[in-house]
Amino acid sequence: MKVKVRFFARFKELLGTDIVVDAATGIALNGLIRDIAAKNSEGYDEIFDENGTFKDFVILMRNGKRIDSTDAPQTKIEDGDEIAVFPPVAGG
Amino acid sequence: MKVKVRFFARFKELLGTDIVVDAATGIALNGLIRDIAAKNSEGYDEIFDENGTFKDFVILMRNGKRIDSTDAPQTKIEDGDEIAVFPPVAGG
Amino acid sequence: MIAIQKEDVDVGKLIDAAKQLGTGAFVIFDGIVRDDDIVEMELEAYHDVALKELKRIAEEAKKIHNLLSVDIIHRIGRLAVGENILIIVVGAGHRAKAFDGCRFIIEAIKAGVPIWKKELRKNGGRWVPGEHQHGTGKI
Amino acid sequence: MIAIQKEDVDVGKLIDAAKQLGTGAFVIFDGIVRDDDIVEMELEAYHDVALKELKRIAEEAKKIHNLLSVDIIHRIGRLAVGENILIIVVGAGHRAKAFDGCRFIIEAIKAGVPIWKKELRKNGGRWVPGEHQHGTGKI
Repeated sequence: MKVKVRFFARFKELLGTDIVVDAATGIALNGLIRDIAAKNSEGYDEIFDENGTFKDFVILMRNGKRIDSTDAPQTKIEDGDEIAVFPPVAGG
Repeated sequence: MKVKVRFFARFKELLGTDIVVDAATGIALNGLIRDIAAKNSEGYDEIFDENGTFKDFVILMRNGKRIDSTDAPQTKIEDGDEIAVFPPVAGG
Repeated sequence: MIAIQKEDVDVGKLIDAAKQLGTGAFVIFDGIVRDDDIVEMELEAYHDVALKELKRIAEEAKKIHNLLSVDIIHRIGRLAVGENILIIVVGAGHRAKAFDGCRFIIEAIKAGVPIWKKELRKNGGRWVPGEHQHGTGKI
Repeated sequence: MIAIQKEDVDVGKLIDAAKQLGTGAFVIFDGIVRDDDIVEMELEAYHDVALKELKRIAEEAKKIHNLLSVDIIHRIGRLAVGENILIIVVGAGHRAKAFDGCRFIIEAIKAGVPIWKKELRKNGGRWVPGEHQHGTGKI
């Protein structure tokens, strides 16, 4: 199934953005992002701690809605999802 | 001695403004304004109560500095003074 | 720029002129003639004293709230519904100071600057009552 | 007008366009690229989500603070020192609501709209840390 992953700010600089992946059915949000981030260790370390858990400040969205990062392992990805991963916002 | 009296807002409509008077030496602020206001009873009643005392809301200035109206009887007018008499301000 | 004048001002130009090293935020207050069933508003000032008072308020606000710039333009004369009455442009390093400084200035103007407003209606005029200040009582 | 765009706006024109029956006060916030030893600022947005969020904040502010109009223009792309980053124009019947509404909006934007800033210095860049928000904790 096709999923789009968007990184922003420093995550984008390290990992790129608008990444379209062919994700395995039943994959959870944390697994999806771990697989993609694995291609760049610096990017991975920005997002995940040594246990492979999202760092506290990392913000996740699915289709424009916030997902608490502690809920990521229970969040199953669906076909056509747009996932966003970003550091704390700093607009204004 | 020459003194200029300036009324503002509704006091000005009733009593005029930039009134240059030849005031008696030793006259106090309340007496000066009473004499001028006497020419128009409606104007007088806006400014003074039945005892000839300044109404609470009336604001006085001598040469751009506030004079508490309860101090008016003790405030001797001097040559060249500019006296202003006005209702509460409403700018902004 | 601190002024009491009949002419309107261009807010954008005021802001541009006020920009300086360290400015991170402007807060602008713009008071408008409100359509309270009126035809026009007439404003009158005790010009010299009001101008001195606006300058004093600007300096006090700068000190208290650590502002980088203050502009105040208070208009007088006849103004139609929708016209600008008072424009305050406050520049500061950060937003909290700019907000607090701008609010301080408008409240100080309402409280003590000798300017008056008369609402002109079809059936006559009415002087707007002040929000503050009495001639007695040394508060 | 609620927009996220590269282009600057004319604040005076925004105000004029926002004037309507009952408007007595505008409070405008204008965030500026501050000269913190930087050369330029680069702004990035999660455009669709940020725009939706700005619209939601504007509606919420209108309801809570009884505002008559809200305009928000957040700029993105490369901005030089002194350029406008964010302009918020809030119209209300009276000043207290306009101040409270404008402050509410800027704080809400800082807290939760997906936009990021990078300071570009001579010796490299630095992403500005956010003031708020974590990915965990359902606060």
